[in-house]
This record gives sequence, C-alpha cells and structure tokens, in this order.
Amino acid sequence: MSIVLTESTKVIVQGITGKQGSFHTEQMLQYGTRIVAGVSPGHGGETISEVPVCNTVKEAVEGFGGEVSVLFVPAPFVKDAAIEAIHNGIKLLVLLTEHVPIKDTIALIAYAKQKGTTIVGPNTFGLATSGLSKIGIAPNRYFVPGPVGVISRSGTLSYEIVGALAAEGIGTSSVVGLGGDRIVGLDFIDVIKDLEQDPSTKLIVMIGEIGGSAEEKAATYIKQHVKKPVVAYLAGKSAPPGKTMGHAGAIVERGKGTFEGKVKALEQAGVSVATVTFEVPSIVALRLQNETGM
Amino acid sequence: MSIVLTESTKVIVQGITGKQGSFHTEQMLQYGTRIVAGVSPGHGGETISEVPVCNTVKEAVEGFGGEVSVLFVPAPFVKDAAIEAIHNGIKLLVLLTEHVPIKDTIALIAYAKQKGTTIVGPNTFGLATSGLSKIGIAPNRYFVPGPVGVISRSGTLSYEIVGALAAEGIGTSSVVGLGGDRIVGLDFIDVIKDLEQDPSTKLIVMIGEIGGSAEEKAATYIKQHVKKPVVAYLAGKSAPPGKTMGHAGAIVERGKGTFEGKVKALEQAGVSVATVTFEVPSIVALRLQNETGM
Amino acid sequence: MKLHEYMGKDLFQRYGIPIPKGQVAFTPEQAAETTARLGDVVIKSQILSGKRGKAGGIRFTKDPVEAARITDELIGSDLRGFIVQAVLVEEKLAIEKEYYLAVTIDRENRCPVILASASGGMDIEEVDPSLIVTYLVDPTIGLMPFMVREISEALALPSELQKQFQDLLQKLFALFSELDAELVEINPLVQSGAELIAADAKITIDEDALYRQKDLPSVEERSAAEASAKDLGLAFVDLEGDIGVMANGAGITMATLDLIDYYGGAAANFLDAGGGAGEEATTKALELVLERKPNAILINIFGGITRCDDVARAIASVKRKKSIEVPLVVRLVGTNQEEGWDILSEVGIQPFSAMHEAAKSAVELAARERGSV
Amino acid sequence: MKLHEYMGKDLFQRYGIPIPKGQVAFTPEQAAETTARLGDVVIKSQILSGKRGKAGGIRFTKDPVEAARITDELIGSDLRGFIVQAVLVEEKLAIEKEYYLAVTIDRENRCPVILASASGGMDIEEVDPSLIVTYLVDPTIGLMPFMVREISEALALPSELQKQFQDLLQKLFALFSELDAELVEINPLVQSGAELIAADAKITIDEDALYRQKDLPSVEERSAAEASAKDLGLAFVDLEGDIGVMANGAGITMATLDLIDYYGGAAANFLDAGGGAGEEATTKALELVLERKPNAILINIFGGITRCDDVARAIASVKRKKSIEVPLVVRLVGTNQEEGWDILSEVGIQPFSAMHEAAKSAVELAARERGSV
Repeated sequence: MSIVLTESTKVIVQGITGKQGSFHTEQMLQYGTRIVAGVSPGHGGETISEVPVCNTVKEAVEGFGGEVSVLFVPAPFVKDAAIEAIHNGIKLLVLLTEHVPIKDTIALIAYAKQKGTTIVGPNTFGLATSGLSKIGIAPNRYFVPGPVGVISRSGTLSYEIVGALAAEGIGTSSVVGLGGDRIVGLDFIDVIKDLEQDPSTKLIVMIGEIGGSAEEKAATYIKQHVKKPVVAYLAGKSAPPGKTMGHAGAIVERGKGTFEGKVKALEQAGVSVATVTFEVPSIVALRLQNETGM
Repeated sequence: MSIVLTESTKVIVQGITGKQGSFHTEQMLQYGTRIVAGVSPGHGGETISEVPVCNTVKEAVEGFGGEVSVLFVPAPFVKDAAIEAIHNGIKLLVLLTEHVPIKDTIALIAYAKQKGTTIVGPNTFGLATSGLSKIGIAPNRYFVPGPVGVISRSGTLSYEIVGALAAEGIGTSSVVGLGGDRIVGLDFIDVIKDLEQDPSTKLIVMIGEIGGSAEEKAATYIKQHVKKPVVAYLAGKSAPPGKTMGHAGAIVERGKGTFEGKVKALEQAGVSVATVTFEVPSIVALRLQNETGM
Repeated sequence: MKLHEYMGKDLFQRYGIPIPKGQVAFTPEQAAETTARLGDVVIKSQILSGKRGKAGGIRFTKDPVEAARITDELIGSDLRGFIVQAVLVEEKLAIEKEYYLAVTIDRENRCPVILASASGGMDIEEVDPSLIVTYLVDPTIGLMPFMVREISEALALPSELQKQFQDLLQKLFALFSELDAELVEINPLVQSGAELIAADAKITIDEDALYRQKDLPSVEERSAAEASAKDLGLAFVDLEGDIGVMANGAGITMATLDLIDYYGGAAANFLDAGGGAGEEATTKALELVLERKPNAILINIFGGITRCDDVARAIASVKRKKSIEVPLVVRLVGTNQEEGWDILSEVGIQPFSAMHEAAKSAVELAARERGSV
Repeated sequence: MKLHEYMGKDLFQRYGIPIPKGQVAFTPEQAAETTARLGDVVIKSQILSGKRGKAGGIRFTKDPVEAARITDELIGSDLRGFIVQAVLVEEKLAIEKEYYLAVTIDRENRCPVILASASGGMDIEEVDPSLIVTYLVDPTIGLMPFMVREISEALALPSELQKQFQDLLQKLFALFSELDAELVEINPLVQSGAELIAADAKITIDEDALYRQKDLPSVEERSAAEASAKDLGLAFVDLEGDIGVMANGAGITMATLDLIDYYGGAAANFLDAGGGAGEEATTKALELVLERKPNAILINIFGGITRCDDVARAIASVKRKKSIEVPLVVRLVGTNQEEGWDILSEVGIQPFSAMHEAAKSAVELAARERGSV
C-alpha cells in the first residue's frame, strides 16, 4: 500500500481508550483524518471523540471498514496488537511505540511481509499527507500542503525541518517517519518509490542519521531511478562510535553506518546534503526553483 | 508450478543413497526422467546410477539446476528435508513418505504456501506425465501416453485402473497421486485446473476414497469450470465409519466424508461415477468417443 | 492413540488447566478412600468412548461404601463394547453453565482449528453448527492472545470469565501443539461459581508422532490381531464378515472390500500388506488372515514394486506348512507374473487376472463353505 | 545489556554448550583454590570489553600461589577504562584450531543472522569478509538442521566435527532466541582434541526485553548519570565536552550536538528529554545536566506535544531553587510559545527562536566561561 494517504483513507486506532490514544485521536480528527473506529479490548460500545470503540480489530474492519491502523499500545503488547491488525487485513500499520523488543519487531515484520502489509515504525511519529490526513503524533500545525515530500528517521527533527520549510512558505506533500529503532518496517527506498510516483511531490527531503545502511541503499536507488531532486540532512556527525544516541538505531557499530559514509554515498547520487539543519530550507528553495521552476 | 512435467524438467532426489532412493532413481532414469542430482548429507561427491550426489539441496539447485525434488527420507526427517527444498527454491516437491507427523505436514505445507511451492503428498506414489517423466515409485510399465488425465488418492488403485485402461488401449496424459494422508498438499481441484488446461488431456479420471471433502469440493468446481468429461471411482463404500482404512485420510469422521455424500456431489456435477473398478475403462471409452470423438 | 480421561486430566494438570479434585481408582478400596476424602462424588468409567452416561457408566454418590460397590460393579463390566479397567472418582461440581472447547485439525484448511460453543455438555455433532465458533489457527504464528479475544467475543463469553478463558485456551493449545495431539476436547468445560473447570478430557495423540512423545502413557485400543499387524508394519482392521482379505495398497484393499460387498459377500478384515511387500511380510500377513478363521480367503495383488513371485512363494509356503482348509482365491498380476503363476500352480492354485472375477469367486466359495459347516 | 563472560558461560552450560572447566573468582583465595583443582589455568579479567589480552588482562599459571597473586593484581585494576571486579579461572585448553561463531541481528534483512568463520580468535572486524560465512535465518521457521548443514558446508568443517557443530549451533540459536539476545558470540570456538568448546562467551541482551527475562543476572555498565536518566525514562549519554545539552527527541538532540560541534564547541552530554516531556520530567532532566557541571547549558525545545509553558516553568523553578551559575541558553518554539517566553523573561532568560543561533550563543558563552575559570 502506498504511504500517500487521502482524505478518504479509513483509519482505526488500536489502544484508543488510553491517555495517548484518546488525546491523539482528537488531534488526528482535528487535522481531518477519517478515523472510523477504535479498538480497546473490554471497552467495546464506548466512544472516544464520537469514534465507536470495538473489542477487536476484526469488528473494526468488518463493521467500520478500517484499512489503516495506528497503535497506541504499550511495548509488551505491540506484537499481539500488530499481528491482530495484519491478520485482519489491515494494509498499512503505524507503530508509534518505542522499546518494542527486537524479537517482536522481527516477528511482526516477517508476518506483515507474508500478508503484504506495510509497517511504519516502530518508534515513529507516524505519517501525514499534508492537508488531507495525518496518522500518529506529529503536531498538526506545521503540515501545510506543498511540493516537498519528507522521509525521516526522527520525529522532532522532522517537525523542526518541516516547520522551517513552512516558515519559508514551502509546504509538504507527504511526510513519513520511518522510526528510530534498529529494525523498522520501511527503508528510505520504499518511501522514495512512492514519492517519485506521487504527482504532488516535486522534491524529496531525507532526514537521516547515523547507524544502519538505509541511507546508503537509498543513495544507490536514487542514482539509478529517481528523477526528482533530493535534499538530505543527516544527524549524528559528532556522535561518538558505539554509543546509542537516543534512538536504538542511531549507533555506529563495527565501523558501519558512519556519518561520512552516508554523506559520501548520497553526494555521489546527486543528493544535496545539508551540513546543519538551518541550511535545509535554502537548499530546497534553490533546487525547487532551478529544477522544477517553482 | 503445473504438475504437468516435461522431459526437460530437472529433478533432484533427496535421500538418493538409501535403499529406496537408489532403486527408484534407477527406475525413474529408465523411464526417462531427467534426474540432475541427488542429495544425501555426508555423501557429497558419490554417484548413484551416474547421478552426482550433493550434501545439500543448495548445491543441487545452484550446481545442477534442480527445479523439482522427490524425497526418499524417513518420516522423522521429512520436515527438515522438505523445508530445505522449499527454502532453496524448489517449486514442486514430491513427498512419498508415509507416517509423517501431522504437525510436521502442517508446518511444511504452510511454509510451501508462503514460498509458492507445490507439495505433492505426503504418502503418495508420485506423479508422471506419460512417456516424458515420472517422479516417485509408480511402476513404469503402465504409463503409456494417451488422452486420460488421472488424479488419485491411492497408489496401487491407480496402477490397477491405469493398467486396465492401458489394457483397453487407452493411455494416460498425466497421472498424479495426491497422497493418502489426512493432510496433503494438493486437492483434486488443484490438479483438475492443470488438466483442464493441458492440451494432451481429453478426459479426467478421479480416483477418490472416503474421508475428507476433497471430492465434494472438486464436484463444485467441476460443475462451474470444467468442460472436459470427468469419470470417478471412489473406494471405501463398504468401510465401517470411524475406522482408518489403511490410509490415514480414509476415515469417515463425525458423519463427514461418506461415500454416499461424495457420489451424490459428483453425479450432480455431471461426473460419471463407476460403482466398481472394472467399470472404469468402459465408461471412459464411451465418454471419450461421445464427447471428444476419440 | 486415544488417552483415557484420567490420563488426559493428568496432562491438563501438567499444563495448568483447572480440573476437578479427584483420583483414578483401579479397586473399590481406592474409590472408597477418595469418596471419603471428597464427599459428594461422581464415579466415571474409564473407557475410550463417549456417551458413557447413557450406558450407565457414570454414577453419583457420597457414601464410600456405596462408591466401593459401584466401582466393583463397573470395573470389569462391558460398556459399549469396552471393558472398564478403572474409574475416575471426582468431586461433584456445582454447574452454572456448560461450554464446549476443543482443538483439532482442519483437513481442508491444513491447520489447527479451535471449536468452541456455549452449548456444551452434549455431543458436538448434535449442536447446531451456527452455535459453534470455528476458528482456524494460522500455523505460521500459532495461537495469539488476540485470537482468543476474537473467540471470546464470538462466544459472547461473560467478561468476568474472559481472562480465565484466555489463559485456559492458551494452555490447551500449547498442550495440543507440544504433545502432537490430533484432538484435545473439553466437554463440558464447566463454569462452577466464578471458575472454569475442565469436567472431561478427551485427548488423541498422532500415532505417527509417538516416537517423539516418549513421556506419554501408552494405551492399546487395537484388537490383538490389529496390534500384531501394526508391529509388522501392516494396516489391519477387524471387520464383521467371513472372507479374509489381503491386498497391497490401502486403495486397492478398500476396492477389494467394495467388490466383495458388490457381489453380496462380507469381508472379515481389511489388510493392506503394503505397496512393496516381500516374501516374509506376505507370509506373516497371510498367517494373520488365517487366524481370523474365515470361510474363504481372497488375495489381491497388483504387482508393481511388489513382485508376483515373492507373493506366490509366500502363499505356497504357508499353504505347505499349515493345511489351509478354506478356499484360497488369488488374483495376481504385474511384475514377474508368469513365475508367480507357475509357483502357485504347483500348490494347486489357479490365479485370476481380473480382480472382480477373483472377488466374485471368493464370495461364491465362502457362501458354499458357510453352507457346508 | 552486556553480560560478563562468566555469566555467558553459565548460560552456555544451562543450554548444554560445552565450556572449559573453571570457576569465577572474586578473591585471590577462590582463584588459588580453582587453580589447585585444575592445574594449568588461564586467568581472565571479567570486563565488558574485548582485547583484554593485549591490555594484560589474561594470564597463565599452574601455581595456586601465583594465581592468587595475579588475581589480587587484576581485581580492582583498570583495564581499558573498566575496573576489574572478578576473574574467571579456567583450565588451559589444548587448541587444535580456532573458529568464530555468532548469532546477531541483521538490520537490513530484519532477521537473525549467523556469522561463522574458520578464522577464529581475532576480532571479527579484522577477518577478511570472504572468510566469514553469513547466514540469514528466516524468522518464520527459525534455525533448522539443514541450515546448519549448509553452514558446515560453507565453512568446510571437518566431517567429524559436523554433528557436534550442528548440536552446538542449534543450542546457541535457542539461547539467542529464548533469552531475547541481540548478540551471542563465541570467539574462539576451540577445537580441542576431537571436541568443540566455547572458550569465550559474549552475550548482549535486548534491553527492551529485560522485563520478560527475569532470570538473567543484571549488569550495570552505565555511568551513575546514565543510570538515573534511564530510571527517569530519559536517554542520556555522557560525552567529553563542556556544554550541557537538553533537547526533546533523539534526532533533534543529535542535531543540537552537531550544531555545537559546527560552531567549535563540544557537548558534555546527550540528553533526549522525550517528545512529550512535561514540567516534572523537564525539571529532573535539567538537574541531571547541572550535575555534570558544564560551562554552559543549551536547552533546545521544539514544542509539538511538548508545551513551551511547561518547559519554561521547569526551567524557571530550577533556576529559582538552585542558583544556576553557568550561562543558560534556551531555544523555545512551538505550542504555547508566548506563555513560555513570558515565564522565562521573569527569571531573566531571553529565549531564541532559531536553534542555530542558540547553539552559537552557547558555544560562545561556554568559551567565555572556560576563559574566566
């Protein structure tokens, strides 16, 4: 399933009766997201912000047509809730929770692959198609429609950059948080494919960080397949090796996933890499003007 | 993968160095089957009837191009050997072994489904496309080319009926043994689809038995989708309920899988059901003549 | 392999599934002792069949002397064709409601299936299918908590029982899976006060997996002939008729039985000597058939891997060693057919080529034999 | 969570993986006793780092007195930045060959991966990748015997070791999987005579799974500040510089560090106060930063869920309670920004809007502070 949402995308919220679940349900509804049902075992029949609550995903899918699900569920229960969603035919599943055991993440991603479900996260802020629908916990205000597609491994850093772009009058098409864990469902490359196809997107911003090889793989793909301009910012240049920098995935291990290696790969693929965050809007503006005439 | 073999289908034999494996490798080669390699851990480098032996399926596939595999492996080792074949890209896997624990069969069939591998058996005599290739333990002599496709849950009963047809000058196109276990990889329906498409097949013979619902499902499918004439013989009319008649799968349980139910379903679908074995050749000859002009 | 109720309950206990207080008794004294300890009890005959109640195999008492008397009466008695060897003496439960719960195998979908119903206590075949929750378990992930929630929901289980049910079903599924069961059934699963308790236990273990389930008790439900056939690697089933049958392959053996039936006869047994039986196996198989003292014997061999000469030699040697007094009809075709026929003609047997002719002849000869006795 | 070698070997033993005879020693007496029992021994410092040998942390002796002396010397000493708390005294193995064997997690393929090499005994990073067998394990089926055969084959393992290797790797994988490990490494896996023995054990457990791994020993490798941050649910890393940092979100915190670096400064710590930190959490986070005694503090909040007024109140209250003597630079934008700025202005702080300006200011102020000390 494409990560580009529409205003008719039918969303369900698992864990809707919890503090985070109910708060963000309200936030998402305010943004315009079409939340058709919530799930919370034992709370069937209640409502949260007028959204009906079901005991099972089965009921939310069969009774209310849920296609996409977002989980506000504590880490020990994520595996069960995620597999429940996948098993019941959810095609796009957003896992916000941090600290999910890595074995559970592996198991649920393997099952998702079997069933053709796209997993966003774990440990992500979610995703948004600006002006149409937002799934997750990103603040509403910065996501104004525009030509820039954003893919990021970090939440607040995305808000920072999306906010800075918005301040310069540059809006966003879709913004996708890959998640900060070592193992997440999506690579940059998976979203780049969607954004390259998406007519609303004229330029792609990648917000990466040290650790893993998602940026390097993306660079190879961009070089061969991507026509739209790409701008990147990478966090963690000054991080010491072997230390986990907040995100479980932000760690340079055995000399792999270094800042320098990623910058080199991206630059060789024609990606403009900003050295510091505040350079991003001006580089984006320049490339938009030069390459798309905007 | 279609169960219709060609003379170029590349076959590997797992368990080739055992008594059964080596004997039937020779028989298959004599029939014309293209056996490219055998597998027997610890026997790599040996040869059986000039067929090279490998330690792993990986080697047999990568080094010799194996596409189809047949297992001569004792029941406790079938799961491992079968998953080895599936994991290494084998697209059609023939499991001859009887007494495979049902949990193992369930696990390997689930994995095969994930990977798109077709499982024939367990507890089957195998399959043959007459005159071209034979995989398994059926006697060579009765499989002479002709217009009749045969699908069967029983080995010797197939030889009996194929032999009787051959004695009347009616040859076979492809003959497939589904296997006598309660859980097997193929239903009648799966093979009927292939035979309906197969230009060499003009008429289909189903050899069923009591137990399960494969014949009933096939009847529903035949009624809707099959243009070629179908003749059936079902064993077990006189078997008492609740008793396993040799085949683990040949048991009437909780009133399900009865002889009468199957006959009724098939006759409603326009299938000619022979009451006793010796009626089969004359019914086949008649329907071939009337409906295909042969 | 079916397990007795008390064995099943031992396994339930091992897996933490609640069962009534109780104790198996092999003697009246043991039953009296347990009754003295528990008070109001139910005494249940341990046989491998359901419907024990209607057959008088389930009794109630609170008196130890009475318990001893009942046990003495039950043990050794014949219930529905089974001889009672033991009884299970258990506390009588206060029953609020009876559920049905089972895990078994779904042939069509090739996976485990959970069957649950709020209409417990009777044979599941007699329950309206619309009242049975049927839940297929994806074998690649096993039983997960959400599945149990979906089942609870479909059952409309009272919310105060859901946690217990969740726990119980997870354990039951673990037992099913780890012990290579084909069936685990709790009928009824009783709600007693606020508790769910397994009031019965029916467990069948996959015979093909017994080699890796060494810790299980062993139960023999076969007849002596069936058991010795099993030891020889042959599939044998005792039947009601008088024509002894031996053939090679399960399908052809069934077809042979059907032909006998078609011609108005009845088989004394089902015996599949296997697809590749040699001389020795054939000899032993034949001896098994002879032990049933049939009025005729029909041997039906379609030789493929099985060689006709091997079979013929076995028949000839048995015929020479033991004087076979009943008519012996042989159908023998396939590999080495001529040598086989030559060997048989030496012992005075004229084989058939067509199996239906052989079957017809066997039915006629058996009828004649019956008439002459 | 990294485990000490001796703890890892205890787990190996629990899983039936062969280890050398030996005993952990916390005192010289214990080491002497084990040496007296085993004869030729190796004494290995127990620290959470490799390359102990080069640092003098691994010694050989056969004399109990000498063993006590060595142990006395090692315990309490600083090896590569770690204080030795214990030594492992083990029989010295006769080594025919050294292999490398590990199970860890493959990020890119999202599955467990087995790494094996016939070039064991050195750091795996130093081994030519072409000499390392890398085997991805499909998580839907786990490690099956055929996979181990494929690995043996790729390793060109002598056939007499294959059965042992099969057994050992199955057990190692079970340990990895059942104990929620991120890494289990045996380096070297020693062939001693005809036996494979795990001469070392390196195990890392997934911190996020510790809640369900209650039976494991607990090892604390964090600094006191890192540990107390963890208790508060904050991500904290000690660094070498002098600018205390607090931000909300891992990515923005890293970016803040990078900006400090860009302007020529150096951060004293990484502190991610979380995406939705309230007043209390922010207060505690700030106190943690203060404890590091930095030359300046940079707080970078991009409020989304985090409310600027909450953060401002926390800063103000800390500033009121403790006299913060170092410059405090705050960047504060987002939800309830104006209220936040008002609160801060009351305690004399003029916040920034742009994070790079705040970072630049913090670097300059820290430099001035350093100069003034």
